[in-house]
Amino acid sequence: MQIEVLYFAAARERAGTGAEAVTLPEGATLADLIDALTAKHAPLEPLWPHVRLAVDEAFVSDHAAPLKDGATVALIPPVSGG
Amino acid sequence: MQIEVLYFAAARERAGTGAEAVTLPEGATLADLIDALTAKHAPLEPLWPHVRLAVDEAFVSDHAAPLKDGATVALIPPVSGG
Amino acid sequence: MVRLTDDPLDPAAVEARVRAADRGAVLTFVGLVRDHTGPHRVERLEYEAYRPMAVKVFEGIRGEVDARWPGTRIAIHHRLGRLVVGEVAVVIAVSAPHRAETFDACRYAIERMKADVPIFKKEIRGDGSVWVGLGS
Amino acid sequence: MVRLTDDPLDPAAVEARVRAADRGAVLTFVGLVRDHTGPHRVERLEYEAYRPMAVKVFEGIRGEVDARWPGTRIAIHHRLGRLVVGEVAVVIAVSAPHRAETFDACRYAIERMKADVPIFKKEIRGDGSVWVGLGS
Repeated sequence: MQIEVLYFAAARERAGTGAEAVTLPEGATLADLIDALTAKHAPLEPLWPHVRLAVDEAFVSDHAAPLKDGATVALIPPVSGG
Repeated sequence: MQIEVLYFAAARERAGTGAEAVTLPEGATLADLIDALTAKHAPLEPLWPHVRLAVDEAFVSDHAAPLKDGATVALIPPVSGG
Repeated sequence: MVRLTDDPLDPAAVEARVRAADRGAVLTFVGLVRDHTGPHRVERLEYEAYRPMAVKVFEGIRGEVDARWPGTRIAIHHRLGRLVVGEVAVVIAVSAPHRAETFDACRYAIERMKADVPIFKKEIRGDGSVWVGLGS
Repeated sequence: MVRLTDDPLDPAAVEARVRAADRGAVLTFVGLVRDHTGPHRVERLEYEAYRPMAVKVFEGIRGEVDARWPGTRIAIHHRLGRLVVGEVAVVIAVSAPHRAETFDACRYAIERMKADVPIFKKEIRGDGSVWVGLGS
């Protein structure tokens, strides 16, 4: 299945891109996606403790949640509106 | 001695004036002034429980305080700035 | 930074008085003439004040705010005279390096004003008029 | 009543969106670019956002405010892009019949924004640049 990944702020700088498509096996979870992205972009590694994930524009904290084909997953570093 | 009395809001309407000079014997207190003003303007009577007094632009709650010649005493009905 | 005026108030102008490069937060309270008080329709308000004492008490409040929340700056402008529905009666603007103090200081200033500043408000209602706080 | 924009913000225009004849109080919070953060001199800020999600989260906050403080009205405008010292980053205006709800609701909206709205701030300092909240 295919996942659209969005990177913001420090995550964007470390991934070197703002968005990319990632192909994962059926049944893959957010944790699997994190592994795949780390393999692809090593500089992301130290950032994970500070990053929240949003699936289709809503925060998801359970990394064991299975992903759906076509989902958009955003890496959300610490927010600081205002 | 002579006291300048200022009336505001409901007190002004009940006294029928915004300001007047009142002559009191030496040693008169705020309580004496209240008696003199009530004698002069009967409609003030029901207002006293709602009125605070200011002497020379500062609230004074002790009605036994003696007045000084030339003092300005203001009748301050309930305030409602804002 | 304290002003009593018979002219219309401009919240932006009051806010501008407390802005500065070292301040990250400005909180501006605007009190407006409401079209009702409880069940009563309000047509307009008439404000009067014991002007010199009102300024003195407002300045005292500014001093209290300075002492309790160092680094804040506060401006208070109050309108007097006849106001119709929707007009601005008071603007209180507070700036500070951070937001928490602006909330605490602004709230404090309003509560102190409501308690002690000799400003008086008459509501002209559809069914008569009352001095607010007195009910008659 | 929620807006993300690359253009300068006007607090008065945001405030105007929540005024109404039945409201006696409007509280407007303005967040400005400060010239320092702790010991660091700040030259400018760069804001970016996950725009559709930021709007969605802001709208969620509006819904929470409506539910918790019925009768309030809230408008939130946030600037994005490059801002220099003194410019307005965010305006949150809340109106209500009475003042207490404006303070509680405005404070709540700011705290919720700081926690969950996907807006990111890079400080360009005299001695380098940092993503706020991350320190690098």
